[in-house]
Amino acid sequence: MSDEYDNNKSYQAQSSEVIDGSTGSVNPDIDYVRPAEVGEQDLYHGHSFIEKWVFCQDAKVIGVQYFLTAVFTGIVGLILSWLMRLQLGFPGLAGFMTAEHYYQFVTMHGMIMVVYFLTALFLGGFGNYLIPLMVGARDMVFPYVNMLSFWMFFVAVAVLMASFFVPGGPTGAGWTLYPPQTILEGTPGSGMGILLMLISLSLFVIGFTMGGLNYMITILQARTRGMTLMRMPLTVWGIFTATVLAMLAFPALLVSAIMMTLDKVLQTSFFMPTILKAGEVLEYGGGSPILFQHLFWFFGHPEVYIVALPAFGIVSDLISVHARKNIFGYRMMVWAIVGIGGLSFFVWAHHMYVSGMNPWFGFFFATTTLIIAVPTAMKVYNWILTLWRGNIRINTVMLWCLGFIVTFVNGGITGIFLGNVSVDVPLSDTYFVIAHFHMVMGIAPLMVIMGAVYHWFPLVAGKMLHEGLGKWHFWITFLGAYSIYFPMHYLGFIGVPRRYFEMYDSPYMTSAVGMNEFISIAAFIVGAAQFILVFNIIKTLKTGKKAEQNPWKANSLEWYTSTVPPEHGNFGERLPVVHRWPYDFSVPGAKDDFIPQTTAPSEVIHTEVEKT
Amino acid sequence: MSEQKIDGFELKPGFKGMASDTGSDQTMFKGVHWGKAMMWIFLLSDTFVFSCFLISYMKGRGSTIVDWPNTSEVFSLYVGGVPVPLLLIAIMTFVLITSSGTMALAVKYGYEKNRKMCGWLILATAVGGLTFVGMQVFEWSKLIHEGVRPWGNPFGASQFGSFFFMITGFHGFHVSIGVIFLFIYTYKVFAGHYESKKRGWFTKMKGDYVEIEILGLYWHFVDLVWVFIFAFFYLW
Amino acid sequence: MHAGIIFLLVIIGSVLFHIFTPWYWTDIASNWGGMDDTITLTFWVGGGVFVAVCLFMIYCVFRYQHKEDRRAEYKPEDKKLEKILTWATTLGVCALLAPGLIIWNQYVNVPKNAIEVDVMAWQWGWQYRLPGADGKLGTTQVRNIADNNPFGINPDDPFGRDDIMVESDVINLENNRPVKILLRSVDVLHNWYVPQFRAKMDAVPGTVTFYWFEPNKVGEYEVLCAEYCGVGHYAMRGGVEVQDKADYEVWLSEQETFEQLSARYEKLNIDGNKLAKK
Amino acid sequence: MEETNKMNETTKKEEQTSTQKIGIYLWIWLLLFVLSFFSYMVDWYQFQGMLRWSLILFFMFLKAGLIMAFFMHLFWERYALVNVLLWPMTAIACFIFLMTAEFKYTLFSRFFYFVVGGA
Repeated sequence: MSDEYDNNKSYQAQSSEVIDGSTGSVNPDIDYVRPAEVGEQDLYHGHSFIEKWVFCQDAKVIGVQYFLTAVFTGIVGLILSWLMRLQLGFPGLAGFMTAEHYYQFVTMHGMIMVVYFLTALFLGGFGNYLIPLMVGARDMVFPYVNMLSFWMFFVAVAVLMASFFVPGGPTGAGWTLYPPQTILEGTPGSGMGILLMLISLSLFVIGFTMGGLNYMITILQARTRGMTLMRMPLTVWGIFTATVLAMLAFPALLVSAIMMTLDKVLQTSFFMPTILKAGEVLEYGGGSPILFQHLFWFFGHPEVYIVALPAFGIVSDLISVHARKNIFGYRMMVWAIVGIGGLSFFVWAHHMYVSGMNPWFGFFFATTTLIIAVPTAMKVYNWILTLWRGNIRINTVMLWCLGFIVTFVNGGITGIFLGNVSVDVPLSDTYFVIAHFHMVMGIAPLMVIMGAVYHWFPLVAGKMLHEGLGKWHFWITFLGAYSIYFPMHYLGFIGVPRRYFEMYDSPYMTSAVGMNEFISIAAFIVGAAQFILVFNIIKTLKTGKKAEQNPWKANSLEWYTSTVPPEHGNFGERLPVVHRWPYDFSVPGAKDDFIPQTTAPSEVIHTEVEKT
Repeated sequence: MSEQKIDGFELKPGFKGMASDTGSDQTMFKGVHWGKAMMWIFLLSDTFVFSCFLISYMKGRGSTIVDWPNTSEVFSLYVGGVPVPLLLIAIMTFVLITSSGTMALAVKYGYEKNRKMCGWLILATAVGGLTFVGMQVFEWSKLIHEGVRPWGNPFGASQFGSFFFMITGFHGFHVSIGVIFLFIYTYKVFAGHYESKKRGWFTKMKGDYVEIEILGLYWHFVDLVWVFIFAFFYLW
Repeated sequence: MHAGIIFLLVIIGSVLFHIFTPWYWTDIASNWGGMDDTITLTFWVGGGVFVAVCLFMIYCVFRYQHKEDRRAEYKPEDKKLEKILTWATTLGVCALLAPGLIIWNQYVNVPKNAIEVDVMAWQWGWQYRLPGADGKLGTTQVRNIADNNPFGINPDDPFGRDDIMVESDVINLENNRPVKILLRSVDVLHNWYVPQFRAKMDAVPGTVTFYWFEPNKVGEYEVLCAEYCGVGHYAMRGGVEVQDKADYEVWLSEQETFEQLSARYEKLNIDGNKLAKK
Repeated sequence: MEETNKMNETTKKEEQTSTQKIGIYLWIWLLLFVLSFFSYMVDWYQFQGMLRWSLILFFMFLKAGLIMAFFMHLFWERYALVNVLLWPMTAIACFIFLMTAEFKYTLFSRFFYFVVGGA
């Protein structure tokens, strides 16, 4: 096996191109970086325990707070999914499981996982922790607002959890909350439950807006010297674009929540047509249920990418670092992220092909939806081309990344089925849909989250997670999750409709029984396997190996802080100055196989490819 | 908050400048204060909120088979026994534009560090805003008196009341928040907080006259939304 | 090394599962074979891409495992390769999109000779109505619904008098004759779905939606509700019986028209204003 | 030396962007009053149909444009900011366009199926 590649010398390490706006000329000093435009940030350091750990203005602490709260809701969501699978695999085994409860669990599981777990975890958790570190800022630009953002989220979670304990229980309307059934009797939790859900969502949107403004302005206006947009790690690009999407998509959710609250409380008829219920004509008339669906999916589709784009970004970084190779086609990756984000506002009604909307929309939305497949496919190609001719460390982090590629490609391709209007007709509202979105926006982002946890844990806690446990965790999760969702597509082909509490009295569905039992058992195992990580973290914190400053030999700024874990203010006396992109791995001629972003071109001049 | 420094680089105007701004390091919006950038992005998000309201209104009004009330009659006032269409709304519009103008001047004087003028103009803006809210209260009570409710009204489609109260209510809420902040900033300006670099109550950050411009952006946005509501809800 | 092997087994397992799966489509009983064909096409193209991408990944895992003395290649961009991949993907996507759109065009354009079947959904059941001799359905209003007028047909609508009211949750259809399913709901969203027909559409209260198909296999089928509609969703079943022309005609002649139904209720002297459903 | 000159120029430019001559504000202010008066007159004279719609929209966009460009200083801001603010409006435009088609379709089906002799 030859280890020598014919490195094309015409490619240069992406070092400092000097930006001089006035003339555009190249500054003779190759290490030159423009002077600071913005003064030092005024930071408020907490003085008491409460100011340091509870109402803290340090983005890193806020990030951890977001992370832990989101994980808590995630565990609730996980338990709910166990209960659902218990009913589906072994109907009647759990005596307390009525149809009401089942639908409540379905709804809460969906809403928790999409909004309160994944969105909060990626943007609130990883966003807060990584953005300032990766762009070389001392903190978020508005630390106080950032702190409020977390506590708003915390209250939103509290309100959501409170709905489990009100009379009637939480709402059981399905996470899409389609009216009219959402607020009519006949749906569990149509009283207090749905109100609390709507209030909680509104609070979440308000809280997120506060955080989102921080993430956006920090990335746009508070980067360190030399950190151009095209030198940001893809993690930051992913989180940034997702934040933009969230800032523009959550308004639609807020508006639909407000309108539905009014329909519920004041008997307005925004979404409510004339309705005959229990022999009575209700006090509604003239409204349009489809309007809600449009508003909801105008939010809901970007929401999918709010979850997916940070995952895309993070996984790119992880793959690049652990394959010891620059990310292939960085520019393409950035444009793909931005393009996917932009397009996601023009595809929303592909969730509504069979909703009874104007039938001609099908043509428009099928076309726009399939256009998105192109940048998405490009990202996949670039990930595997990054692996190609790399120097791949097969460690836990890389395993999660590989798992992500498999599940994401699988889920992405089933997305082409569902986006292609007439193919969607037989498959919509069946288990195929469930399999698709769990694969693509459940398991795939989860793989990235896990990879990211193993990757950045040494930075956050200063200790290395146990590799062996990590590998067990990965294999059980990956194989288990794959065997849950891969066969589930076939239930969809049979035509088994989703959201069925019980289904086996249909003659052609009997063959599904065995598969459902199998899926349920796999789900129990996969869920339980997640506690390996919890055990690993506890064990590591107690007895784990201490991490070095930069254990993975990565280039991006978060590993070059003054201390590990980083203190408030991140970088000590002087902010780092950036000279290159974060992917200078295995540059020919360089001493090490990585060149940190802070390394000036003159320090690696002997590589000969360093010319400005 | 950060202090702005002259960056020493004259960047090209126009689209070339845009490309160079976007490609440069540190900041994308050159010379734009963090707070101001934040307010712009927030307003963009808020624009989506109001757009969603207005789009829903369009869809709701367009697809009801019951006739929509004639707004020019519903919102008319009787002056000497003669109905004048949309009189109150016209006055409200003028009040809001007036306050928008005083706000624009306040921002100008703020940048010139003219504390007195700035303070008085903000106060005038606040009073204008308060007048607007007061007139809106009058308008609401008049309509409620005439039997218009969120769930129905005597003039036509029940969605009329729903959308009216929701959209003007949400706008009025924005105006009220703005008025509260206008009063706070009146105090801050007159008390000379921006000269003495006094730290804020909550954020513990030093203030600057740029905050007046940020507040101004918000206030003009409120006016801007009203332009659309006036056109789509009252005139359409 | 073992990581690559396990991934390889997963991919091989997926392909084998697809080949040998006992879980697959129910036999199609309508004209929408085109949908199945498009799915099959998408399956082969998509599945091929999936397998190719994964195999390439596995190859990289085997071939480029970490070695201390080795350097990865340094090649940030390959414009030509990226261009080729972009265009190839675009072409592939177009090839998948085109049949989808063609079939959708058929789906939304109902043939002229289709017979209309009015399906009314409520929590939790189905009711059917067919046009009478005039071939037209009468207009309806939810407010008109009463025991003697289960569909809420407008009493002053001349087209409504001869509408045929099916007093059952099973509807009979004539084999090889296109039907236009008109869907209406009196309360929440529902969806009239027969897996064997492939087609479906939501019933939306406050408006009427439609789709069409042509049953082509005699037999009895189960109707499922495919849009979540409250706690009774899973139990909201109905039936379809596809019959040959002769049998269908016999069945049709046994049904009652709206006029006959009204007359029957008048005879029974039941208060016609009382509302029908509980 | 050159550097300092450039600095001075920039300073001047920066100041220009933040404070304008008072005249421009007063003119815009006046224009807003006049335009509002015109759009009120559209209702006063009870113009109907396309004329009404186009007049309303024309005055609305003119007013909105003036407020954004001058009162909110967008006219003097760099294109980087202006672009970031205006491009997302295409999503709204698309939403409006599609919802127009949607409400027409709903209205048509309602008349067709629910109103005797409708559509």
